[in-house]
Amino acid sequence: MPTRTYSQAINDALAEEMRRDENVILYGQDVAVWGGIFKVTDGLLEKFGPDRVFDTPISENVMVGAGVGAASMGLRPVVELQFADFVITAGDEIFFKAGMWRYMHGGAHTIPLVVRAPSGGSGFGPEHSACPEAFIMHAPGLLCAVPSTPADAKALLKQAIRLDNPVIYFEHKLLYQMRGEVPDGEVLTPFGKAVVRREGEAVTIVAWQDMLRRSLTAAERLSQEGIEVEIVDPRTLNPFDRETIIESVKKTGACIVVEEAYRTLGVGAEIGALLLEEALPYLDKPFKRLAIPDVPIPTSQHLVDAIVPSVDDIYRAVKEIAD
Amino acid sequence: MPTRTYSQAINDALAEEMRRDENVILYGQDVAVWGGIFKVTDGLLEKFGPDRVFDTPISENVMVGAGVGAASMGLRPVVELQFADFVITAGDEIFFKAGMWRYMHGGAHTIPLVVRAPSGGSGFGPEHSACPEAFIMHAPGLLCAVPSTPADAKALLKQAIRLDNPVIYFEHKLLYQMRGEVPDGEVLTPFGKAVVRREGEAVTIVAWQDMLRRSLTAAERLSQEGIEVEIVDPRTLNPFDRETIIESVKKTGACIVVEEAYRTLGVGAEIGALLLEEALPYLDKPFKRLAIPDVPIPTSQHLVDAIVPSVDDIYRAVKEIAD
Amino acid sequence: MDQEQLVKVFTSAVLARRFEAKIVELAMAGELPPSLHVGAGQEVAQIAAIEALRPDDYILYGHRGVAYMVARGVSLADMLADMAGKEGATSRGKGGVMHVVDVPKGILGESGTLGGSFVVSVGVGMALKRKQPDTVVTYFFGDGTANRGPFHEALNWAAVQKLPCVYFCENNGFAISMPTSRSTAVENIADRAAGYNVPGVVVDGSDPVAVYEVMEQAVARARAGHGPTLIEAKVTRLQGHYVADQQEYRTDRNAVAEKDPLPKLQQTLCDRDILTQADVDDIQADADRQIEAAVAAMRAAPLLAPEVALQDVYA
Amino acid sequence: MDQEQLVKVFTSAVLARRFEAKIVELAMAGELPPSLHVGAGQEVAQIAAIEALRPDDYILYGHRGVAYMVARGVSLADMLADMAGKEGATSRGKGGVMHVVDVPKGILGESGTLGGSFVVSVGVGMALKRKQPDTVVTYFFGDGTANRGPFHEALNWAAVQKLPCVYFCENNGFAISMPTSRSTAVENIADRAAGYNVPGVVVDGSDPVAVYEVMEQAVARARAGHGPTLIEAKVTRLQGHYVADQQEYRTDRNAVAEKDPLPKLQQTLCDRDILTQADVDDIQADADRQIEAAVAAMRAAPLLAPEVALQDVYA
Ligand SMILES: Cc1ncc(C[n+]2csc(CCOP(=O)(O)OP(=O)(O)O)c2C)c(N)n1
Ligand SMILES: Cc1ncc(C[n+]2csc(CCOP(=O)(O)OP(=O)(O)O)c2C)c(N)n1
Ligand SMILES: [Mg+2]
Ligand SMILES: [Mg+2]
Repeated sequence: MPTRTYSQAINDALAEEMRRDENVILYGQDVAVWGGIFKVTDGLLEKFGPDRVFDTPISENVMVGAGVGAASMGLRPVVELQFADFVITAGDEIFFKAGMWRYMHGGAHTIPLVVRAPSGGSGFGPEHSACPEAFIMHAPGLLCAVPSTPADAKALLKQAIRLDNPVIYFEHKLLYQMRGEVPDGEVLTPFGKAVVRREGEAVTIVAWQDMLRRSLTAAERLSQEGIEVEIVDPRTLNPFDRETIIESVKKTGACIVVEEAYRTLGVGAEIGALLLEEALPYLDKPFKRLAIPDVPIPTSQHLVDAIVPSVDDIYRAVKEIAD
Repeated sequence: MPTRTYSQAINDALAEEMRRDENVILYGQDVAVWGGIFKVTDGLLEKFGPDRVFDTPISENVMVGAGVGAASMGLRPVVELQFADFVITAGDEIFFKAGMWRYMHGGAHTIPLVVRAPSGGSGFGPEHSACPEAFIMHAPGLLCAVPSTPADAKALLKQAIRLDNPVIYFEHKLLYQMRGEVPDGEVLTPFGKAVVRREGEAVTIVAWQDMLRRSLTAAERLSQEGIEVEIVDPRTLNPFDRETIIESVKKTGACIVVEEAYRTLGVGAEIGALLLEEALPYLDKPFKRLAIPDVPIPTSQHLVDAIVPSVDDIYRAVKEIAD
Repeated sequence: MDQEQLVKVFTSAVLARRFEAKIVELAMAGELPPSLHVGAGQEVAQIAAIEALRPDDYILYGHRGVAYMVARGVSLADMLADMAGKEGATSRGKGGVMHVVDVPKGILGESGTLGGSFVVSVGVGMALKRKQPDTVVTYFFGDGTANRGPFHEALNWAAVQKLPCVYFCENNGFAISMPTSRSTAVENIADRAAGYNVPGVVVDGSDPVAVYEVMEQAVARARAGHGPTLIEAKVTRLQGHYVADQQEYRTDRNAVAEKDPLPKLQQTLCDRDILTQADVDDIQADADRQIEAAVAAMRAAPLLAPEVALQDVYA
Repeated sequence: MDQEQLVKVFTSAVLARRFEAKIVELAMAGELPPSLHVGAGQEVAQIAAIEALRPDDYILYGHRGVAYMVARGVSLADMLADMAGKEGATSRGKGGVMHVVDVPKGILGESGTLGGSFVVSVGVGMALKRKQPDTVVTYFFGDGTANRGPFHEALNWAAVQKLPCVYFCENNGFAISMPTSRSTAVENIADRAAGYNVPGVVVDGSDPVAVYEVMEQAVARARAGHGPTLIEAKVTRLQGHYVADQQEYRTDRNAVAEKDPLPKLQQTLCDRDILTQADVDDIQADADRQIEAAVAAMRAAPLLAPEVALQDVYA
């Protein structure tokens, strides 16, 4: 299998889907001539021309809202926001226009829209660093993908583009250069199917994107001490594969959610409530949430490191449960 | 003690605080000449003049963002959004400018801003009916009040205006005409102190605003059958009084959260996760969330009634646990 | 606009006016929710503008009445069902009278947050340009709405990409209780066209022929790929913002009836011998018949099933 | 602007230019994060505009360099500490070079989302009008930023309430890689002033005297309670959007050096015998001394403690 970076995998998915379906268009700030500020869309203008790949004014509200309008009339727009935080800046358009335009018109419209939103990472400050997934997961009408590997980055994006519903597709900035095997051709990752990235008995860790990477590193270290953790990667947050998490927790009896979002009402809250509702008899060990302690994300890297869950934090949390 | 409506109590709070501190100003669409689309601010223009009470253009982004700027320079603005949903429409200003302007500038600014947001209710459609509290609770930097009685409507608003941090103050549209005793004078409800509205042993219900009212009605009915529920009203969601909820659940061993928000990652999720973390040994009965089943809120009243938790729903949920 | 078209505008305006009056009557009686924002006084402008469109052109509209739908021939019964939450409702109980939709008739819908359709219109324009060249989309919005940010972003974007969009502002001098003069720094909303390098035209919204003509030009420009036009029709809101509004804030409220364009249009049609009084009577009677039939159909329709609330979130 | 002021502008511009060059050098060496958006080419306009303000006036700024702060005398060492996350950082590690703040010096800060300061500026204006009459706030922003909705909402609101705000657009012809001509429907951003009934002025941003004069008028207007002015300075971005930008997209990138206003200003000052070459050498040497001292202070400062990340959310 060829190896590709996460960033290349996204580019491949875009190119393949644009080739397959001429209704797919791609736009955003600096995506065409420059190939995107993170260079993810490099070369697509040359391949598909300025009618299908174009740069836009700095007008996030139109970027998203026009995606809704265009999707409702038969195009399949893929919109790049430069930073995932801007789903809040275009709040009306993301939550009401994309999330509800179909509903409020009784199903008369279909909105096959994908908003690509580079999340997480560091050094860009409070308004350019967030993982605003919980906002999306709380809102009705918006599907949500959080790919963690190059293979999923490609296969979830291809799937997202083919779905007839709006998808907020979070691509993690720190994963862009991650390399991994990506199967050739028509591979689609279904929405709503979590994957167990590592099997174990000691505790279930739920994590995705950079927190999955950190969890896997911590797991290696724990394994050397004879502690085998099970790691579930949800892959999509809406739909959300509750069953796989519950099954895993039934086996391990404990759960740690590691996420890069603010702790209160982060995705871990939903998982906690879910377990309380569905897995109470099996929970004989503590439930833990590792997340950002309800503060904005600062700019200085060492302050970011002080609040984002680290490999050490994960290692310690597992030890506390497993010991 | 005099009785006042919830709406009058808000008006009283505004008048008293404006009289006390000339830095308090009030603005919003139709709040001055017309006294607000829900008539909550009636008479304040006459009392305080057009410099301190004024109507604004339909520009939600400025309404909130100007509140941040004005607050940072020594005013204490109270902004009325016509519908609570518009915290999303002014997303950048609520979540980033109000929530983070202080943090991103290292504490150089202080933002004593209150945004009044009429929430819930019915018949106004998907973009005018929500209780978007969970969005606020997830976001760092924003305090959040959810008054349920005329007394708290007044005392929480007076407190909110005096706090040096931005407060999103949700006033529930269906409570405006609710009448209750309101103590005269300088009563402030501290943020972060829940109140037990009713004591019981069978199960802990956490509810606020219209869902509290429905829960109290259900509790009466249950009481006639010998089932005594305990009802906790959090009063503020940030800060959130976790202790009072945990204490109550330690006593009852069960918890139902009733809320008017979307179920997934509604406030109930945080409570569920909290109980799993802090009260696991005491939970011998199920945890339940009654909420809107992850769909937007429709316009037709009977469809709204089909998805918002009702007195019957609450009654049944308690019976399932208590029986 | 030829005589036939003028009669058509008049006929639709009569129907819209009477239909809205019936809705208000039913709302007052408690049979329908009081959610209509009556369009009385603005229908002639709305309908004349739509007359300048082809049937395959599209419309996004604001909350000011139902004349847009009437002009396009949307079923009156279905609109009543929208309000009553009954079978037949175009938005299936989700949107009420605010979100009437009929895509085959070119009625795309409404954003409940004011001006939300500015951004949607840009996307519709993008799609039309690529998939249905030669068709256009017109967005009808109020003067107050023109102070929201999406106005700006959309006008600029539509202009720079030369999209087939027409922006039709109905300036009725108020946003609820707020006079335009106190909310808006500029005399004419159309003056803002200069900021986007597009034509900005002010027109008397009580004059259907004038409205039709400026729309014709705007539509031709959009079809030709030259981009949007910003039209501002000066109109009069004859009634309150919504059904229950007593308009205490309005000093001109007793004088507005004189500004009603509908009797003026009727007078013109009679003066120019295009219609006789008998014709007018027929038109009115026919409108009433349609309305009665629609009310009967709405009354006969069953309520939408409760589980409909859970549908239509996802495709 | 008198000769003394012109020398002051030159002196600050030299300092800002050299300071930014040092920041880039330290960023390239890995000592500082590469987060600066270099302002080279735009400092003369920025500083000349600020020269027209009084010390008790306020500034909100965009991301284009640090000349605003330099002109106001913000400590260079503290700004370096902002970048390095060290003690002394004006935003205490929270905002880096993007959110330098110094309220006593009138530097109120920046919004990371472009144009966020439009809405903040309105509130600042509201407060100044009530609490510090006779002072004004100036917001510096880019041409690309002028396409965001808050531009529109803020200009209208500030105009209708006659707030003491000045809007200063630095049109450098680009938003990152996007030429203004492809993103913006109108020739001059200042043309949009017509939409808000405020003066709109285009000025050559390489001419400090011209910039100063239009600012003087705008500030006088704001102080007098007549409301905002929209100024557009045509400027040149001499370097990439940010430190690492190679500008492959830019056809004029080899020609821009000629447009640098700083050597021109130096020439003018020497030609008019206001400064000698020795004076210029002194100014440059003095700038370098200040910069070296600041670098030394930053290097000596300890890192901010990790728990600082948890502070400053709430008052
Ligand atoms: C973003 C937003 N703000 C406020 C409202 C509430 N609202 C509904 S109609 C209206 C007045 C609109 O005025 P205008 O655009 O002039 O239209 P008109 O009612 O005069 O036809 C307001 C403020 C809303 N629906 N959306
Ligand atoms: C709302 C928002 N969109 C996009 C960005 C990313 N961004 C930062 S600077 C920039 C270009 C700004 O262009 P302009 O306003 O002309 O200023 P210049 O960089 O040319 O000085 C962009 C797109 C952002 N910070 N905020
Ligand atoms: Mg109006
Ligand atoms: Mg620029």
